[in-house]
Amino acid sequence: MNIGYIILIPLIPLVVFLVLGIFNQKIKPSVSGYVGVFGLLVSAALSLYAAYQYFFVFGKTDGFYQTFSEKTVWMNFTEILHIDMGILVDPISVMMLVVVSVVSLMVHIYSRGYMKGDDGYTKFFAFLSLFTFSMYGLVLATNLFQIYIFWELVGVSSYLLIGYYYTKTTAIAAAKKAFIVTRFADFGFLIGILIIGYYTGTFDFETLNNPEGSAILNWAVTSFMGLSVITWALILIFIGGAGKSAMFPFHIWLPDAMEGPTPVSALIHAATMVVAGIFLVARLFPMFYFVENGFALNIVAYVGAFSALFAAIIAITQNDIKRVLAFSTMSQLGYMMLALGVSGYEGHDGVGYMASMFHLFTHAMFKALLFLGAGSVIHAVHSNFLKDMGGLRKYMPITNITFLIAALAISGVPPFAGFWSKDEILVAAYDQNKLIYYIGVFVAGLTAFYMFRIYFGIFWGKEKYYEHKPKESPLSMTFPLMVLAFLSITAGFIPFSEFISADKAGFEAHLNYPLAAIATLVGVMGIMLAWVFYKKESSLSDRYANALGPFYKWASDKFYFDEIYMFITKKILFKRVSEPIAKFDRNYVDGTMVGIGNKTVLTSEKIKGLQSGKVQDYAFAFIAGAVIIGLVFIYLLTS
Amino acid sequence: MDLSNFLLMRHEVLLLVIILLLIIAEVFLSQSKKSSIVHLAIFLFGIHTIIGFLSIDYGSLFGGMFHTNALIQFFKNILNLGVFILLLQSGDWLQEKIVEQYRGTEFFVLLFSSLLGMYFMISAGDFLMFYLGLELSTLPVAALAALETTKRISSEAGIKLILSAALASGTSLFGISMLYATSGSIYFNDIIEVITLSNLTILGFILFFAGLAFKISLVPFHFWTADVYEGAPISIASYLSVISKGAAIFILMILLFAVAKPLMPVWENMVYGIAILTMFIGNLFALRQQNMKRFLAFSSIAQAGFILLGLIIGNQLGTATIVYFVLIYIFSNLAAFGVVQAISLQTGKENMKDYEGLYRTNPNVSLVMMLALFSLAGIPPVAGFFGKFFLFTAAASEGYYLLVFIAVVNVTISLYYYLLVVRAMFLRKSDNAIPHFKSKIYMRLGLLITAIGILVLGIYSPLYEYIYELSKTLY
Amino acid sequence: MDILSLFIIVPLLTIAVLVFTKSLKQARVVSMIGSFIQLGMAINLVFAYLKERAINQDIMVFTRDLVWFEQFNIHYSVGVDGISVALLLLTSIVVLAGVFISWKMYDLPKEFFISLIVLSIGVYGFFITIDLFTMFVFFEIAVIPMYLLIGIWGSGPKEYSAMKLTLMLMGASAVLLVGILGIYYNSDADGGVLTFNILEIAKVNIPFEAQKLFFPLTFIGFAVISALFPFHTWSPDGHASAPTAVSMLHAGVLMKLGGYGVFRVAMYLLPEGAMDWSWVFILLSVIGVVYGAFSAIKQTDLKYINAYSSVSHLGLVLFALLMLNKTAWNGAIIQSLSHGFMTALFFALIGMIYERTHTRDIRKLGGLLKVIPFISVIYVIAGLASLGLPGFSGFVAEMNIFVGAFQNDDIFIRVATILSVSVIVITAVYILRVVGIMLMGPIRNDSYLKLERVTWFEKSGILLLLIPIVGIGVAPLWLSDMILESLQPFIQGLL
Amino acid sequence: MIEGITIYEILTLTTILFFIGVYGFLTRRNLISILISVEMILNASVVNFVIINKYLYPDELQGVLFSIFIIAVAAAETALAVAIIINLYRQISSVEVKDTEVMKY
Amino acid sequence: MIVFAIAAVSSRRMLRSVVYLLFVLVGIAGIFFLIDYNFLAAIQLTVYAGGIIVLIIFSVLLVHHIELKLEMAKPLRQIITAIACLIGMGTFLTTIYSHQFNVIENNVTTTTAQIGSKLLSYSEGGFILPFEVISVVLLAVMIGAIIIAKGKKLTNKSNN
Repeated sequence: MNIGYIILIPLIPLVVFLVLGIFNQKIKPSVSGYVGVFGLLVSAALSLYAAYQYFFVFGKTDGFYQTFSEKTVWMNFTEILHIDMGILVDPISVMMLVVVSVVSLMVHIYSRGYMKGDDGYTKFFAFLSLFTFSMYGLVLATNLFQIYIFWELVGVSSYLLIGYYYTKTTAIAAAKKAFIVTRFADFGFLIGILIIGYYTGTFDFETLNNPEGSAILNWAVTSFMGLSVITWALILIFIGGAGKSAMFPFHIWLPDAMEGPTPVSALIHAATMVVAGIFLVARLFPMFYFVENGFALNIVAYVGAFSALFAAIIAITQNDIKRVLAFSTMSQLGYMMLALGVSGYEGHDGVGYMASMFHLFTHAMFKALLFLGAGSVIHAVHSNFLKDMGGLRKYMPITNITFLIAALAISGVPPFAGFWSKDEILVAAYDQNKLIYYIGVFVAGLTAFYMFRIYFGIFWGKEKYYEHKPKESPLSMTFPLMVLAFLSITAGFIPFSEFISADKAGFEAHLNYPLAAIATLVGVMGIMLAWVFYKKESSLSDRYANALGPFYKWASDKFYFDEIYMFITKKILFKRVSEPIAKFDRNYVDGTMVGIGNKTVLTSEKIKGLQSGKVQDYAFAFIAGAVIIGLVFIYLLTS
Repeated sequence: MDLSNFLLMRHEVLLLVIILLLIIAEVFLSQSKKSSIVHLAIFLFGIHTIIGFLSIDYGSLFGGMFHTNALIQFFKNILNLGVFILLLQSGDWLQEKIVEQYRGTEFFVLLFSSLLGMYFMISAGDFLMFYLGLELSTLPVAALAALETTKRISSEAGIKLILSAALASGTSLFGISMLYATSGSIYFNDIIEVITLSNLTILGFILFFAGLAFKISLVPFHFWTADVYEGAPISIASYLSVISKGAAIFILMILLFAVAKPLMPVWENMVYGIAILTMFIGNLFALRQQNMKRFLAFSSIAQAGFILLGLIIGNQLGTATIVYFVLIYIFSNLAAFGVVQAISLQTGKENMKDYEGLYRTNPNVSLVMMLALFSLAGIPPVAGFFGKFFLFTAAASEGYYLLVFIAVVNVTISLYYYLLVVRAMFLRKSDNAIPHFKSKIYMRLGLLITAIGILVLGIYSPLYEYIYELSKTLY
Repeated sequence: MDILSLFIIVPLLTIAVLVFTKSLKQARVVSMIGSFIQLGMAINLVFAYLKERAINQDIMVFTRDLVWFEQFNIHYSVGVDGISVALLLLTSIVVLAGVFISWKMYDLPKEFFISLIVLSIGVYGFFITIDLFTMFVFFEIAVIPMYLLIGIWGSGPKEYSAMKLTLMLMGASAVLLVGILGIYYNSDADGGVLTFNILEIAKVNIPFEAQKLFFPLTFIGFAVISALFPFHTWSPDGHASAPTAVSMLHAGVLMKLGGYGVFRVAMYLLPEGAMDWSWVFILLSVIGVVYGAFSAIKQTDLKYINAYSSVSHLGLVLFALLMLNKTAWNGAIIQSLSHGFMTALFFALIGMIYERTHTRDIRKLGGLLKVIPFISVIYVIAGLASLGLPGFSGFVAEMNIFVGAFQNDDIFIRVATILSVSVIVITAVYILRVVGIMLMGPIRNDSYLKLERVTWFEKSGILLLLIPIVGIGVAPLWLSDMILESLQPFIQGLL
Repeated sequence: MIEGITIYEILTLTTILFFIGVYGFLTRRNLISILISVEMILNASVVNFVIINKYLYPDELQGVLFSIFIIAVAAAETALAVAIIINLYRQISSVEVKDTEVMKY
Repeated sequence: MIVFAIAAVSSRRMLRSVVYLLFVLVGIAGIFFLIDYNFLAAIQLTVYAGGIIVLIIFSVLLVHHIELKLEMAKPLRQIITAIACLIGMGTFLTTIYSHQFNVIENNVTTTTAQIGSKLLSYSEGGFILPFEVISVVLLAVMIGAIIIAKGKKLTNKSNN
């Protein structure tokens, strides 16, 4: 069972990136497009092959999915601590491989159409490949530090891609924001890593996650402020994850990130990068679960649940379809988090874990589909705003159908993919924590509502005036749509629990009919509501909006979180901290240094009178000096 | 006592002979080629310098009034070297200015007799010889300072010098008389035996010290320095700042280490205080000088302050470092004064402002000047650094870390004003910069020697080792 | 002639040749050849060292010892270990790059290159010598040319900055001198002879009182040149006024003397003093780290931004040195290297931008990515490197420092560590700010539309610096191991 | 030996003389009178030497001889000073101290 | 004698102060007589009274109009100086009195012959060398004095 070839999966995109990056000027756009797509094709094929091999050929021995890893030392810290570079193959990493490669491939293909004629064409594909490489590296990481390394790389490629239209000031701001907010979260992550490294003496996942390993058994040895330091570390690490996965309160960067090209949003900010946080928690799940009886895990659960609700509410009020999708992404991510949070470990208790992974998988498919669809709409009408759209279904049928499928999937209508995964999540929540369960159900309803709100808004409703007739996008764009639509329908039927579970044993998942029924019902209700409000252009919605009054206003202004952040950074950090420091440095620190010099010069000015030019004064000094020395040494310092 | 004993005082005798020769030559030289007296003098003195280096045996004469040893001989040679370079540097000036006034010979006679005075002073065996040497080395210089009878400041310098000198010698005489009263002898050797730490002795010693401190221009006995340097002809200022200061320091060292050893508890504290004062005052005054001669005057005061760091420990190490430093200091200061002289000879300009943009017109001169200033400031790898560093090492060897610290602070201050000159020469661009000029051969030679000296003396360690060996002979 | 002294001799020869050059063309070619030879020697030295180290386990290899001043027991004695080898490599690269960058130095070219090379002599000498006195000599030799370099060829308030820089550094070296003398006179504590030789002194254990007295002097004396708060203020002005190549050499190499000296002298010879005083200086250095980063946020002059980021980065170096463990020290050394390359690169780029747009005020610049893509892209890369992105040297260094710092289980140091870790965020802020304002965004000034493309010598200068940054970042193992095993004896000296 | 006069009294005398000279040196406004004061100072020490020699160490003549030399030197000094003063007078037609303050600070 | 000395330094008339000085010197010569150093007294009279005083008077006449009044220093300055001098005097005297001299009762008279032989002997305790040196001093000073006093009217027969 040789897994060496898996190393190729990340390397191919890297090579593509280097080629495209270095010969940026030389290569013709068309060529570069093909290079990018071809590279991804190969690595996607490899990943699928790897998945097949792992799950069906050699992965499972004596009832457990084994973990295979190959690594080499990259740098030594101390005798025991060192950073390894390597690949780690276990169910979730393989699953992620599939997700990343498939979506990325689709996006590549899509972009060839979407980005046509853009003068940064080659650069764009280079960045895409860079991102893909980093994402592969992240999912294959064998230890905390490796994952941190690729974590940063992912962040940077997202920065570059968000700021792709670098002459647009909004894009620059968004990119900066995304990077700095995530970086701030990573600050926590890094501290967490340092703590883990110091107290457990290793960064390696296999050692850390081993339920019988010292890392987990000895969690209680040292504690800080009532909690085990390990728990602190996990919380900090979760903060890192929350930053990437746009959990509350680090979510603010995600909506702005929509300034990037739509394919980018589809790939990075819907399907892959944003789930890195989920993946991180899942990666360390045993630790989260066992250390201090899952204290950290509860935090995960609540943060997830809150984010899900919070985002869903905001999503209803947004008018920029990409932003709606962004918030929906956030709320779905919240879903996954809470699933992890409520999960157990052994056998069927681990359903939450499984469900979260499952939802991650399906969500990747239909959310990518939604974004790409939205992209193709935007491509057609050259606007992001709901008010500029309407009645597009007759112009762009394929987009319409695929979008509808995706919308149904996310709303959790059977038999679409979303239904299955969401159902599992609700089951898990139901078993563990009723409150979270109710939140989950409510959010499911909201999801259906806002999703169909925009769906109707775009494809039905009154036709708007378009200066040139919108038309269906070219095949290069619609083909990915169709593929993803197909996946969004079928993905649900994969017996996920067979492959992925917290204890890696796999278990028999069975549909819990009452819960499923309730979930479905809620979803359908949401859809109906949307139908009533938005099927026809009616003033109904506005009336209700007004009825909600200030609350609606808050929501549509995202509860003023951006403003708060802006205040903290601009007003406090810059005005109150940096500027004073800068001034202080110039005036006081430097002032003293210069002051010393000036004082010296001044003194020399002052005492110049001594040299009066009168020979008699000199003589006076002479005699006085002699006498004084005499006095001092004869009568004062008699030794 | 036969003639061979006179070999012991070879330096003195030879110099005397040269003086007489010059006077005779003056008489017989015809009006037209008076200027050749300069060549003659420099030539003779060159020979004298070379002969000085020949090996010789040591001893004392005239009942211990005059005695020499290896170190003293060596120091006399240093002085010779200095004076020789000085003559080279001032050769042109003499020919152009002094000889025109028919004063060539007198200049040399006075200069040499003053040098002779120093010889006697540093190899004096008793206070009388010391006193006479002191006077002999001072009075002619006063005359020389006032040499430019047409210049007001020159006469002013002369009168200031002679009056202060008279006061100083009067004071130190009074002191000597007290020492004589307590010890009953004017011979150093006898004094060492009987001297004790009595009040009268201390008072006498302090008064006497004041007289000598005046020549070294230590604060507060330094005030005459700046004015005299400014007023006197440059070569005289240079002579004062280099040769006479060096000689005075040397004899002071000998007296302190050899004669006044019993008084050490007194004078080490005294030197401590005076060193600090001298460094600070010298630096602070130098900080704002515009006239180069005054500038160098104060800088030389500060340098004297540094030398006291070596003086304070009073042992072989101190001696060696002091002699070494003085040697280096002679070269550095001569270089600086030489440049000043060269420039003022060509243009009559002596202010720092006039030096702006000098490098772009006269690179070589300004390079020499920079070397000299760096050496005075103590920047490696030029010699001055080693001199200073060893002085500090000497002071630290007895644990005077605080003093060393104060000294290095002063080094930084001094660096500031030395850099001011560098700034004027290198950084500034000036429209009316001093035009390019070519000095005569003597000046070029003189500057070249000093420059080489500055570069080599420090790095060439055997020199220091040699001095260290010599300074054993003091003990 | 032994392999090390060549590092002094070759530059001297270069200068000797330079003296006879007539024009800018000749001067720059000569100095380019000279520094090329240097680079070759440095690379050769690395391999020679690795070969030698395999068979020879002394602390220093390639040692050579000539008596200089016998009576003070001053020797000219040289020797290298992995650390100095690495720093020598850094120096040679930066010098060569500097020569490339100052390819168009029209005003007094000969003098410029001579002073540049004198400076490099000082640095080389400082890195190879293991005798305190000689070290001090070279230290000052390295500092003094800065005065002329900034004063003559600088810009802005150059005289002021030059004077300030020189005086502050010289003042520091004055303090240092006292410290060195103190060490010297305590080097016979075990009844041996007084010596300046570092290895010899390391053998004796200097009395604690003396250590307590002289450690701060030595530390400050060295640390001022690597911009220890609050003695860093010479650096922004100095950098801002200095010509490009000089800023490169200064920030890239000269400021490393500080860290190196602290490590070689203060830490190694006075360990107990270090432990006794460490908290004070940890405080100062952490303040420097955060403070430098914060004040960089508000600057508008590119060079000031960079100078303050240097304060922050080098504060990290000092901080790491004070952590007194192998990992942190390793990080400190690598940080010195990577910071050397990065700031040199930064200053080179800033110089090019300034040359073209005649301003360093980021508010006036904008959209440069469009007009001078090469320079801008490299600038972005350098920026990412300096905010510690994995794959670049900065990351390796910082991680070593942080992990190392985290090894001491002491609440005060923990807090300090976490504070200094926070710098990764602040750094990101000011780097991205510059990138956002200057490189991205609309073009502010139409005259920028037609800026001249990057020339071959600029390119080669840039790449020269970029390659090691990436090299260290991607494959740190060989370097960090080379340094680690060189650190071994120092650690033992500590215990 | 002077009967009835101890050495202390004579030394007191000389000291007073010395300081009178100093006083004159410091207060007189005229170069020549300053010269006069200098003479007093020198004389004070001359007397000192002689007296000490006589009272304390009569068998050696060092003091006396020393004083002879002092006198000689004093004469020389005066001659030179006078010469310079005259030259100065020739230039600025004044021998006031206040006119010799061109160089200061 | 003290009176004369004070007068000498405080008189407003140039010539008078010179004359007072003369008296001081004569007084000193008197002391020498008293301790029967006749030769020394003679020298004192000749060199000082004869030489220096004349020289000074000469210069005074040269540069002064007899009746010219000298203005004295400001009174404040005088007072300060006086105080300083008194302090100094106090120091000196206390020091002197604190010292215990062992006076040797004697009345050896020294003849000129003794002094002469001392001056010319070059053995232990001889003073020939200073004697030689003083001649050089005088020569040098003479030359210096001449060339300076000679001023601008230059001839080439300067020193003889």
